[in-house]
Amino acid sequence: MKKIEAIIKPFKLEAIKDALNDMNVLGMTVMEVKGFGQQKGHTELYRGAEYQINFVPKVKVEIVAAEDNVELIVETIIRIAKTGKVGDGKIFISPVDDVVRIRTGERSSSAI
Amino acid sequence: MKKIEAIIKPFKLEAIKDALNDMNVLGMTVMEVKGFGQQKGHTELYRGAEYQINFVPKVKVEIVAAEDNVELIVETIIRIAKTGKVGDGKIFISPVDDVVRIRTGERSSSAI
Amino acid sequence: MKKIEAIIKPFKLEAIKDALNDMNVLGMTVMEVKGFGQQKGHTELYRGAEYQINFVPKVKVEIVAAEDNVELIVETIIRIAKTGKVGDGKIFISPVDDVVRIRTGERSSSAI
Amino acid sequence: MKKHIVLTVLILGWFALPAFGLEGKIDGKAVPAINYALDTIWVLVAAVLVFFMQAGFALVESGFTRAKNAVNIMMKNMIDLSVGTISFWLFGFAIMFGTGNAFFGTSGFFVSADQVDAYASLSWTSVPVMAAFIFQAVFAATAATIISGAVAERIKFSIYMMISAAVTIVIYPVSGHWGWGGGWLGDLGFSDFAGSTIVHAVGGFAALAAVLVLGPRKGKFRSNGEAIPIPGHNIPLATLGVLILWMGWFGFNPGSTMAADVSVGHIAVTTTLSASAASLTAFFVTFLLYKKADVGMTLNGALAGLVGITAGCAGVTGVGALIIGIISGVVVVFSVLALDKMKIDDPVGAISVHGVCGVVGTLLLGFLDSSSGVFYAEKTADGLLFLGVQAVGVVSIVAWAFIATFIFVKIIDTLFKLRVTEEEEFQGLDFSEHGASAYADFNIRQSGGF
Amino acid sequence: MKKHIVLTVLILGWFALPAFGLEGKIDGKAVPAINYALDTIWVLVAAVLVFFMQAGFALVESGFTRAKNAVNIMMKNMIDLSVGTISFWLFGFAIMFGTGNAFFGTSGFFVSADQVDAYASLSWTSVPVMAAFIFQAVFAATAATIISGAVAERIKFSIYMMISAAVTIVIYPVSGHWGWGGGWLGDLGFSDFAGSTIVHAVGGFAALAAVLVLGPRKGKFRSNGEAIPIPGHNIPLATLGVLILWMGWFGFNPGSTMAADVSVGHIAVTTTLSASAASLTAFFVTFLLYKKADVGMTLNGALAGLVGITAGCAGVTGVGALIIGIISGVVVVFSVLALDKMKIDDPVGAISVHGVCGVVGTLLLGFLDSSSGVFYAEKTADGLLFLGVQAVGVVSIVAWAFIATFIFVKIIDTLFKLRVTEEEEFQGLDFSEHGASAYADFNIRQSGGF
Amino acid sequence: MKKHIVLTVLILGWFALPAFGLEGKIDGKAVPAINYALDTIWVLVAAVLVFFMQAGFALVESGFTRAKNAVNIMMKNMIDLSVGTISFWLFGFAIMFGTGNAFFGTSGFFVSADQVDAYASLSWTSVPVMAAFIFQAVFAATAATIISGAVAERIKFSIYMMISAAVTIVIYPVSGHWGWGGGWLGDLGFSDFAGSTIVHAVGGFAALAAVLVLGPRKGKFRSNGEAIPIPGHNIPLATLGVLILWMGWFGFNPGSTMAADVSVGHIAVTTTLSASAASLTAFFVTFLLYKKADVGMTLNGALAGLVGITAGCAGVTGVGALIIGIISGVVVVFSVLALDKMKIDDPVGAISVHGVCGVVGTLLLGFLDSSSGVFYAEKTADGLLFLGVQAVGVVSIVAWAFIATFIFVKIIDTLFKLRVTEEEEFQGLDFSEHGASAYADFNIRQSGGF
Ligand SMILES: Nc1ncnc2c1ncn2[C@@H]1O[C@H](COP(=O)(O)OP(=O)(O)O)[C@@H](O)[C@H]1O
Ligand SMILES: Nc1ncnc2c1ncn2[C@@H]1O[C@H](COP(=O)(O)OP(=O)(O)O)[C@@H](O)[C@H]1O
Ligand SMILES: Nc1ncnc2c1ncn2[C@@H]1O[C@H](COP(=O)(O)OP(=O)(O)O)[C@@H](O)[C@H]1O
Repeated sequence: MKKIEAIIKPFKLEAIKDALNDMNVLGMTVMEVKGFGQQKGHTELYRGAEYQINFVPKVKVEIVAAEDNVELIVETIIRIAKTGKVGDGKIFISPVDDVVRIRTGERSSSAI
Repeated sequence: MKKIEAIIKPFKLEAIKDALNDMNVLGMTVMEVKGFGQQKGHTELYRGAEYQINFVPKVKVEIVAAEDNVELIVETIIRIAKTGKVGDGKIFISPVDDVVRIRTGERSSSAI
Repeated sequence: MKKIEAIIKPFKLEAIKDALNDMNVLGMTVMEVKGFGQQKGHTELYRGAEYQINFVPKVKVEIVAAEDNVELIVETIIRIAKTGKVGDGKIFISPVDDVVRIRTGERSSSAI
Repeated sequence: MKKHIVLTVLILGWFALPAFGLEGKIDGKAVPAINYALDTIWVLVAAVLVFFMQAGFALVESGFTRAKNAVNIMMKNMIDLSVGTISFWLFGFAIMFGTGNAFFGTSGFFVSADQVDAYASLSWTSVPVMAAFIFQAVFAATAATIISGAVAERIKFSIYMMISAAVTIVIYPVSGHWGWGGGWLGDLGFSDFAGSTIVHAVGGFAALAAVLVLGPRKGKFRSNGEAIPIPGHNIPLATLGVLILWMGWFGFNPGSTMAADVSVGHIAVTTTLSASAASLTAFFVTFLLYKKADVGMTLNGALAGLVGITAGCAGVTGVGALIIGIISGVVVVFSVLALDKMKIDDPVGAISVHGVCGVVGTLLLGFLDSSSGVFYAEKTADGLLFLGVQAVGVVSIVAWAFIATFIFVKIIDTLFKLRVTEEEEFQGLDFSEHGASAYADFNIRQSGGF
Repeated sequence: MKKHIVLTVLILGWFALPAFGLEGKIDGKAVPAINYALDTIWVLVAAVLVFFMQAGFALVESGFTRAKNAVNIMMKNMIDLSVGTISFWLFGFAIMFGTGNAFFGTSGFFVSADQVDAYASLSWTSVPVMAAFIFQAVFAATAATIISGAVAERIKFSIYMMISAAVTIVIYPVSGHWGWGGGWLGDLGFSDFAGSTIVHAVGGFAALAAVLVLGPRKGKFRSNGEAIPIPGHNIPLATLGVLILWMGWFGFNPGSTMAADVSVGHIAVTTTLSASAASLTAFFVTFLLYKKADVGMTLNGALAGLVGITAGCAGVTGVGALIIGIISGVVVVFSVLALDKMKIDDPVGAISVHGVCGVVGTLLLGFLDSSSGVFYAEKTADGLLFLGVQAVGVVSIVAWAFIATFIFVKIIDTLFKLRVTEEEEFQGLDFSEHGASAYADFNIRQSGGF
Repeated sequence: MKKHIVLTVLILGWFALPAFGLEGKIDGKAVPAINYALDTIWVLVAAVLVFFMQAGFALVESGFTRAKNAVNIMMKNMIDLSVGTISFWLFGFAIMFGTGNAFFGTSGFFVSADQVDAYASLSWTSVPVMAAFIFQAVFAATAATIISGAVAERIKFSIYMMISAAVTIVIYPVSGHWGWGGGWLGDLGFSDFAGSTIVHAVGGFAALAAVLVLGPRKGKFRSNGEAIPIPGHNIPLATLGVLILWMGWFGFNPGSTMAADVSVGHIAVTTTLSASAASLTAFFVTFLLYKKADVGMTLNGALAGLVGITAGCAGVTGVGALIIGIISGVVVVFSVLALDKMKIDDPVGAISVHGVCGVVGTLLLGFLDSSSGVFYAEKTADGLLFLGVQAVGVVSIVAWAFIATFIFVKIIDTLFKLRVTEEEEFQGLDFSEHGASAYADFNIRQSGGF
């Protein structure tokens, strides 16, 4: 099993959820994060003075999936999340040893 | 060492913290997340129109622990977090290579 | 590739960002979390009664980096984040299988 | 616009302000024209200030409770205002001020300007019936809304509406009639200028009755009985609420003259001195206990001082006001702590502020009234008699409010259950009762980043 | 301070209140001194209450929209107040109340106290020009600010400023002149006491015109036309806003007497009865539809009741007020739903509340006016005539406001584009127009932990 | 209620409003009954509006600072109100208005109604002592609370209480006596109708003194001296605060007549014109600099215009008001930027708004007063003389406020240290001083999900 962490632009979340849903990805967890990357942030104005905001609001989507599905999920995310502009985000894939469904105590792939 | 990520119902947090504390788990990190899963969200009402909220508020608890303790921690979480209703949440277990305690520079298991 | 997760005191974030920037770490993702550890929280007062707050506000910084850079990044974080007082935080290092840049579809180390 | 004024005035049976210096007729009584215009304006302005207290209550209550119930608090305040206004217009005003017997009024339902004779107890004021009504209607809404905070975070919305209606139709008007509407307590000489007991203690003890039947919020008490504070979600809003209430009290107390009397200056000063003294006192007391400056108690303290001075605002001196404020400030702190000890869960302190300090203020007037109080009366016996009357008034009104509410609430609890389910309580009433969230956009779905 | 008063008074050509019982001169007219002082004070107090409605609008609008546009809403309200005040002082007041022809005023620009003769249409009120101006200026600002909510979250800030100026300089004053400034509608007998149509429907239909040109917010409608609710980010603020507006209406309606008339009591009662009835009705209607107590509709309901009663507050009875409130409460719910169906995106319900209920209230007065309405007139024919005049007034004013705004907005859309870009809309106007965030500290950078 | 009124009135030594047309006695002076009732009502209403400015200040200050200090700001405003009211009652009012010498008053401590003779400087107003006191007490609280914003986020709470007391007991009353209490500046002809200098500049320059001793917030300036903006946490609250302050100014300025004078209309108009012009100007100036519509500066601009016009609200024409507004709007922007350059950290702009614009407005009156100003005086020499007096007044009052505060603050800094520790500053004062968080429920522990 793998964990897919996708850091995306917040306004893309709804579309990604729908697309993953369509391809039968039945669970995900999302959280608000701030990103720092090539997209260098922006200036804001406060009572007559400008200042730099380095951290850009992003959303992180975490999906634990069976290894076989990873590639398809990644492609789907790329397809939807891509605008071609800097700041589109990253996807990280990392190993997961085990998954448990709390409600039933099920383990491993049947718990995803 | 392993990282245990438990996604739970928010109102269970306090009890889980106490239970883990009792079994001498001395550190954890929690964050607010939104979950999407079999628990399909709910409808809300806004100025005379209903709409679907897909994302349910959840809490994610992250615990890095020595391999030997993992099973016990997982069982404890299941015991406390389980209500038997859909949306009880998931636990993910994944490998951790190293841990550092910033204050002392200690490494690995002594830093947990 | 490795993922470095550093849990730090929030007021150190700005300095860490600057230091990592100086050493050419070009991306990171941060989020607000609550920590529980040896730093046992504090009491607060509410309408004439005291109560215990166990969870301390922390910031988590996530950096995915090539294996070669990990040690330097960890050392830099320790250098800046250390105050010597309890609650300085932890760093966790874990494996990452793959990285994708959404904008270009680039993979692996070139996508970091 | 202009044509209408003349029209209206004729329709409604009033004389316009004709030439200067002439007498006019208002609701059939002869009054100098300019006086009654000025009195009417003042009473309306005071009513507007008291009206705004609804916003103050809404903010204090939501600020002192959790985000997941903020919509519910707002709805309760909107609806008790609406229900209260209409039911007081239909029934409450007649029961309170209508000519009747020593216990309740029986005439003057569906208030309208031509019912002048229905309200003998108001014949002392020169303002027209409709101006008197608007002022009294916002008072009734205040009495009702006091309960809202105490029962917050666990009562069904529909049940709250029923309680609101009961308070504005029966509970508040009946004891109000005793004191202000020509009833037996007024005849006895009971003195409660703007309603420490008649408004605030009625609300506070009705709240206590409801809370006893309702029980505490889940998670408020440990199994060993220890109270767990549940901090409010928005202290700036709560503070704004307290400042709005303080401002509203400049209508509540000076406006109770129901006439443009020069004494309003004195009344405003005693009111604000007492509030200041009580907020400082509550602050110092908690500071002595905990070495921290507790904002919640300071806010409750200010309100306690305002409630405490309400009975005596016109009758005590500046020094008397300070004394009432200081005592109210001490009392409110220990009352809040005592209720916690007794496992009575009042999320906002309404019972202590309005109930307990309402009683305390009315009794203190028995000592401090600068003509008839124990410390001032020419003959001490007269002073003690006056104090006795105050005690009789307080006990009978508080007993009425508590018992009547308790019975009513018990009955509806048996019929419908007062409380939401445990699951609904965890989810928050905003979701279960209103299908809404107070701060929706702090959800991810709408978040603004790009 | 003291020396100045006498000074000022002389400078400005007024007499101070000399001895009691003497006549003074105000703007050259002879009035009993004490009366005009009282009238002036009342009009100023009422103006202050109406002024505060700006805050009410700002809170309702920002509470009902998303956090990423909260700064923009605040700026729009600050700037339309500033622009509105100055442009009404320069031009609007003269066009509305200045002596002129049946369609617009032509004298009295740059309002000052010595221009008494310029405003024949105000000769009926005893208050000085400057007091009349301040009261009317806050009305004009109200008409302008109604639009702000309807066009929220997508209009360019600079464009909004232009619309604001256009409304306070031309659109509102012209139809205002017809009804209140000596124009043809007033002569015809059109009755709109405090401006259901003249203020609110003008604002509401100007808003509709702007919204039609502007189009809906991105994400408001699915491709199949279905409306997606975009919940507001702060319901407690929105509720506070509604309570502030309700309070402001005690200046808006009773203050429209522009004299310290005893009828203010009656007007305040009809106002609050209608608001109460409408908020309860809107609540019940949505409860029947969805089994939940919808806070947004309850709040819109209260405002609908206030708008509805504005025309008839002085002319209807208490029962009439309840009827207007109930009908307004029903109408606002279905109007909001209908606009959604028609793919017209009004984030706060301004078109339904101010436009539709303004019209409904003015027409209902045709039935319910207690002297000339269809249900009350001695001869039904007279009543029907009166109703007809009301209809003519409503249609002509609404048509004017809608068409004039539509043309104006079309032109500036062609010249400059009304809307921000799609990307700016996603980012939020706070960022793109103001370079700011409303809740900056909920960013990580400043967060308080240690 | 009714019995009490008569009672009270007798007790307090006032005559009730007897029959119409008779003279009454108020505090021993003969005045026509109806006039003094009306004057009293007006002064009280104005006092209530000024009172509400406390809420405005609390919101502006907390909105413009960080969430971790929001409770602290609220507490400071609650406590300076309480401390201020009581200490002004005990001492301040006597020092300011009590009969005494050219520099301070020496009679009339512990204000009560029978001390009429103690306040010769107030004999010009017909309102009773208690009404005059309540109006002046809220002014004193305003002067004190101005400091709160400038020292925010780093001063110890206990120290702030001491400064508050010092301001309301000595600093404000002494210079107030010079200008309004029968002191040397009033005799000289210094003109400051409602207190641009006497109230606002005193608060602003006391704030400057405190800030200089206190030093900037950690993180406000880079080591190279560059200022880092620290954005406020809640712009909607700050905006609401500004609108509340703007509303309060309709009590502050027109109420300073302390009589129901018809000039209140004119004063209200100049007040609001100046505020409008200044907010627009500040907006345009920052727009020219940054191409963004800066909300913070627009809000500060509105306040700057209000402070600027306060001295001249009764004496200048509408055009004069616009000029004062425009100049204030420019000045405030550059003053804020200049203070940043000088490494003086004023989180909310209080020094620029109240201090600098207070001075500017008072001096501009020297030019624009429509009878004695340089541009209007019959003989230019007289105008220049008047301007000179204005300058003398400004310089002496500002010097007093600055020096007295500086010495006081230096002493308490030496004794107790003004500032919290660096760690406490990082944690936020809410935690270290109050053991609380303003938005507790945005903690995980209470969050509402299920
Ligand atoms: N090495 C990294 N580790 C963790 N997060 C990263 C890393 N690089 C980028 N990110 C995240 O991805 C987001 C987008 O990256 P950015 O460099 O701005 O644009 P792009 O995706 O177009 O390369 C960042 O805001 C940050 O949250
Ligand atoms: N594959 C997954 N990847 C990441 N998070 C998941 C996944 N499946 C479930 N979750 C998380 O677990 C929560 C509970 O899952 P859900 O399917 O609703 O109920 P249950 O735990 O009873 O199966 C979800 O809200 C989501 O946050
Ligand atoms: N085993 C763990 N798993 C996850 N997070 C941990 C763990 N131990 C500590 N943390 C995080 O690190 C933070 C600091 O740890 P703490 O024990 O308080 O101090 P110190 O870093 O000085 O040992 C905690 O607040 C928590 O967020």
